[in-house]
Amino acid sequence: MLMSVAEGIISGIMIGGVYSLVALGIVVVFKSTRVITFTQGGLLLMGAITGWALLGPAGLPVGLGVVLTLAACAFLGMCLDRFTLRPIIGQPILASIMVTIALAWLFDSVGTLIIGGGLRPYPPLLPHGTYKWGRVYISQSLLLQFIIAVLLFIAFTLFYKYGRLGLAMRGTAEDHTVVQSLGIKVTNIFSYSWVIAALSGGVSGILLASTLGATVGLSGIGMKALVVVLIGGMESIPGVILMGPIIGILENLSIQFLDPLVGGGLGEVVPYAVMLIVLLVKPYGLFGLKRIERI
Amino acid sequence: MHWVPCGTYNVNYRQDFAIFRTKPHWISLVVFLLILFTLPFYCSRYMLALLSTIGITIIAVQGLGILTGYGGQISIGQAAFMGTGAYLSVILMQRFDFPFLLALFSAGIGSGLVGVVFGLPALRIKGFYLAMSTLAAQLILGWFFLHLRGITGGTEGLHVEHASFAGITFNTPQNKYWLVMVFTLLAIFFAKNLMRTKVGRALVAIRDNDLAAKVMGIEVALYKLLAFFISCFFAGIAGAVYAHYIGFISPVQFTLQDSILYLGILIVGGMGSIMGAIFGTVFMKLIEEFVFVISPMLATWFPGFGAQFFAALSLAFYAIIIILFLVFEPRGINHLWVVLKNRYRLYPFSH
Amino acid sequence: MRMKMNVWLLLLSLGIFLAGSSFGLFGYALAQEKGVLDRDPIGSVAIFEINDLTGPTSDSCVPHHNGIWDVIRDVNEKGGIIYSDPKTGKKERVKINFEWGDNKAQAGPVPTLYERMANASPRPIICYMGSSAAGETTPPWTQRDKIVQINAGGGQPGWYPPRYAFTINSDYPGNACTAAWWAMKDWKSKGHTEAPGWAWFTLDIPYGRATIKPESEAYIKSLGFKIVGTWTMPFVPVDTGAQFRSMIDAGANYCYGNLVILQQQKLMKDVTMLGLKEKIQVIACPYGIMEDIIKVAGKDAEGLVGVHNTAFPDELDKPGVKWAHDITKKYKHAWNSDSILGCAYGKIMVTAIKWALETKGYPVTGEDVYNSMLSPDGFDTGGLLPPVKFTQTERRGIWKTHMRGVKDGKIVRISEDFTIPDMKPGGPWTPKE
Amino acid sequence: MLKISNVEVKYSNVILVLKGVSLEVPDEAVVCLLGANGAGKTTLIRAVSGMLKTQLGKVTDGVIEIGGQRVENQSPEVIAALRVAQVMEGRRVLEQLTVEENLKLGGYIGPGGSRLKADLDRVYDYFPRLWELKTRTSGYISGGEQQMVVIGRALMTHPKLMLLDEPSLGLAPLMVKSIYEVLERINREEKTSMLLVEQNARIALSIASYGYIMESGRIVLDGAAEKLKDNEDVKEFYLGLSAVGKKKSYKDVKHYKRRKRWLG
Repeated sequence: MLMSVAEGIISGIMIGGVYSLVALGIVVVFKSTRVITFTQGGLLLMGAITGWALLGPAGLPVGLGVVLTLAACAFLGMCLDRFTLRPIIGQPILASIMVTIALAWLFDSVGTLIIGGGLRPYPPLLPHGTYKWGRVYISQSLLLQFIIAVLLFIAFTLFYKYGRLGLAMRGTAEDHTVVQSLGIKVTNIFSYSWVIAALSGGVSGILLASTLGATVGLSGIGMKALVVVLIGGMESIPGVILMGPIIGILENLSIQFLDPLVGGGLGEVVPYAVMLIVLLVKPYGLFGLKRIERI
Repeated sequence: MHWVPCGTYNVNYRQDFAIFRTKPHWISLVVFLLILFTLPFYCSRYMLALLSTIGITIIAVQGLGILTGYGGQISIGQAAFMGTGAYLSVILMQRFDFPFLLALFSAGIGSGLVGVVFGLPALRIKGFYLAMSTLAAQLILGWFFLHLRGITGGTEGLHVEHASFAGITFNTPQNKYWLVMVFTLLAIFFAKNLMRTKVGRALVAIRDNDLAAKVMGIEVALYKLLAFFISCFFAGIAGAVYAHYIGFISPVQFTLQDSILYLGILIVGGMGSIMGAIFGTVFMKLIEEFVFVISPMLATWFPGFGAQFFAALSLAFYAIIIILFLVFEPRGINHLWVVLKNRYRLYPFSH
Repeated sequence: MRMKMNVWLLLLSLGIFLAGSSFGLFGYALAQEKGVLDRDPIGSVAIFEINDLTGPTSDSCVPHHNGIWDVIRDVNEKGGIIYSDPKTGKKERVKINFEWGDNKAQAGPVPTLYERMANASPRPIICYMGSSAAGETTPPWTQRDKIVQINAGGGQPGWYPPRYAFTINSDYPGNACTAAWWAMKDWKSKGHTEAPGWAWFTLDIPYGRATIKPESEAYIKSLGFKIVGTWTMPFVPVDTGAQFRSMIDAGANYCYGNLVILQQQKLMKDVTMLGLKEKIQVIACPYGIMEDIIKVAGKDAEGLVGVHNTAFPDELDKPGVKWAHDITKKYKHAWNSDSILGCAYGKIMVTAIKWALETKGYPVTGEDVYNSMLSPDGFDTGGLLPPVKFTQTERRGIWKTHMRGVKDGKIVRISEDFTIPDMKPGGPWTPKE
Repeated sequence: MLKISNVEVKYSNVILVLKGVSLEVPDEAVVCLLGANGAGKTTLIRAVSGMLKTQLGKVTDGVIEIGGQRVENQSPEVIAALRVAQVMEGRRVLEQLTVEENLKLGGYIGPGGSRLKADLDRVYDYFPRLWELKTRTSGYISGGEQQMVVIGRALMTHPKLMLLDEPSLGLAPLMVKSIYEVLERINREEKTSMLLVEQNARIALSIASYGYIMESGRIVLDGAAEKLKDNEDVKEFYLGLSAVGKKKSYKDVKHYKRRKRWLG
């Protein structure tokens, strides 16, 4: 019993690492543009599919393939910002929600156009073994994904704390007008944050697809990442990196201990239920900044 | 700017409040209703099915329009509330022998109450956060549809007896169409009038600025929940009518994608207008049908691509249309219609 | 002058008309002499299909669609359905009109899709519902419109009570019974005596849950299993360790689920990675043990077993399989167990129409096709499927299933045929209250 | 440095806010722009800095030249690249950022690296108080300190021209005094020209060499600072003194007459 709780917690942390990885992109976009993106899953899917196309049928070496995939993702992120999100700056929040949802749909159907409904095998990129301590197993690929998530988290934190662009992004998040008056092109900052989001989508897409295969359903993970972001607090990278594993653990434990009692399905619902409760108790997430509204 | 037909002056409040002001208005209304209700006599069953699904969608979208378009509360859960209504009406009729109309009405009320429960977060949050909490409602309600097997039939769903009242059994495509249309018209009428009452104006005030509305003495909390109730009431009615139209309900009929589509319809049609919801629904449904008709043709002409290539187009079409509208005409089709109408009214003078 | 001109024109056109028609008559007479192929088809019959061409189950639905389409295209290219007319005894042929629609695994578009295609001209007489959503919704309608309906899945309640809906598949609960039957044999052959544990995997959609029925659970219990619970598979599983751990803690030795390859391969990868292959045996449904599983799971697929009911793609010595293979290759589609099923659906629909034509003559109605579906001889698919036969009370065509397993990178047959029990609601296995 | 001639600004293509304004800021000079609320001073500043677009405004006529280059309706980035720094009304610090980060962001378009360090030191030299506060979140420091941050941030770009919108607004008199001392020093040491928009005419005229007075979107009076200080109207309306140095009397009929002349 205790052992399986431990197992559940450890593999939950690992799964949560994946959620955090996907969620990073959402936070990056939100931090500078105040747009909550439902598209992150779609970007992930595009990363996975581009990676598949370059590594599989095109047969490029792994390094080159990954670099090209990331470049394609960056370009996609830029186009996304330029052609869909920039024109709707200033419209109500529903507009940005719907545009990002519509983009997610678009990516889903583009994914279907390219690879159909099936599953495309990926060349093995990550090690495929396990570590074990007693009964506790850790999959090496999940561990590696988790480590990459943590590294990216550290990189992002440093970037925001000390990087010039990171500073500009934080400034932009706060006050567009001031940042403009300082000679910073706000629209460029938006573009950069979309590029970064697309890059992180590409990375998570390749990582996920390498263990799972490229399939259109991958985009569904974006939704769960959104839950993680929301519970953690929209602009908080630490919140996200903390909440991802917590959601993973919750999910795992509810699958292990509640699912047999109710006939399954709770793993998918519990994160949302938790989110609902958190929203009721702490509306701006556990680590979010409360915005003061004035009339 | 909303122009009144030339030469029409309102001399008393009754005239000022009238929806239909002039004789041509009334005549066109009567002609429209006449055409609408005699369609089954000379229309194909396909047309009737199309119009019936459009009618049901209009009821649900009208409800969402009250919540989102007027009240400013974003909801990504309308399909689940519709499902609640559908299940409630069927269960009430099958297990408790409710007559059809009573079951329908109770389903609306029940669905509205469920909506209020999930609308509670709206008291503390708004915008995107609310969107996410209604999304949670969608998933949680969906889980209940699927897992309360004893009541909802689980994945096997429920078979629905034909609705009947006043001695008519609604079992043919024709009279099912009439049933749907009656409720669609009622819903439109109700929505139109609701927006002209105190409630409607309060909702608009809350949408524009809820703090300001509060200062003006509007019970924001009450009205937000009321908006949720009304919206979900509409959804519940739509669901109940849908259940009796289609004759079978299962969890796959009330999905997240439908909920999002309803929002998309609202945007394409034009937020915050009764006509917008109607235009949007008709437009989007026609687009869907268009893709359904052309994709087999395209697949025949270009056999190299395979069937799912063209099948995937319909989602892409939806996505592109929603994006195009948001980018180029965020006020939706309704705005184009208003512009056209005013052009016509002012013709030949430009202003 | 003008008047004269008109007269000339009239005469000229009359001449052309006479010449043309006599030429036509001559040609017609000539054609009568030659075979049926030189004559125009006597008419056309219509088939339509509503299928999940996009969405979570599309990777098996698309090959089915392709199979049906290929068969129909092939028949049309060879001149249509050729039959001997019961009244004149002459050979005639009819073309097939084929319409399809994608309902995206959702029920929303079904009514309009159905009404449009069911009311087309000529009036369809048979339809194929590859989508669970459509298969469940439409049986009352097809009964009303007298259109024979063929369902892909064996899980829909559409075929009970008997209506115009048929299924050419072993039903999903029946598949689970096959799996349990094999598992029990396997359990005993390993020398165990205690009761093994049975766990369900499901997807939270009708297809995924259709296998878990009171009937199938009763049967599995009667074999001596104890059913330990139900675990859900997310559509995109990041890690299924939690499910496996929980299952094993609950005492499961075998797990079975209606999963498609996407989930099945992840299960196999995880169960290998966690080193649990000795502890728990994963059993797949027919859609989980297609050839692709080896491509995507590689070595990890080793040891997977699954229920099946079609022929193997490499059994080209069977005439039906050879025929299906040639057709699939002709239209450049992938060749696997799914294509076999697709071609089988197509073949059965075409055969049913042909029989109806031969007993009734053109034009045929859905009712005629319905009667020929109930032909006492059943359908011979040339080895594609086990014998397919329907009766007045039974709409499931297939009763024989077998088990397959992945061994050394190939899918091989690992059991003899098994006759699945009757899983009908209210049938022998329905628990008495 | 800055030359504005006959500029006309409309908001939303309808509301005419500036009606043919001409103004000049010579190199290395401090020029002040006085006027009541709603006179159009902020609009003028926005027209120069390119910030009109976000307010749906547009320069519809006239010429704005910065260092000889025409810049009307240019984007703010282009104008900032000409080393024009703007200090917006209302102490717009980026509240979530620390003081130093605010300053660094000011140097964003600069070369960065060691130059950035030197620029920071220069700002700390002008405002020693900021050195003590540099790691503090700028939302939590006092109003005067925030004003220092904003001016310091503007200074980070080595501006040739500074546009200051009401730097004294809402500050304690002592703080105003010290800020103006620094401004004067900046002008002296950095050779930065300044366009100073103020309601506090007394303090503005104390450092400015030339002044303009604006009413209802027009320049109604201009002249050297000394001359303006002596102008009776200015004294009465902006310095709060009547012609004879007494409190103004509402019975003074001339009050209206003079005002009318300005408006004409």
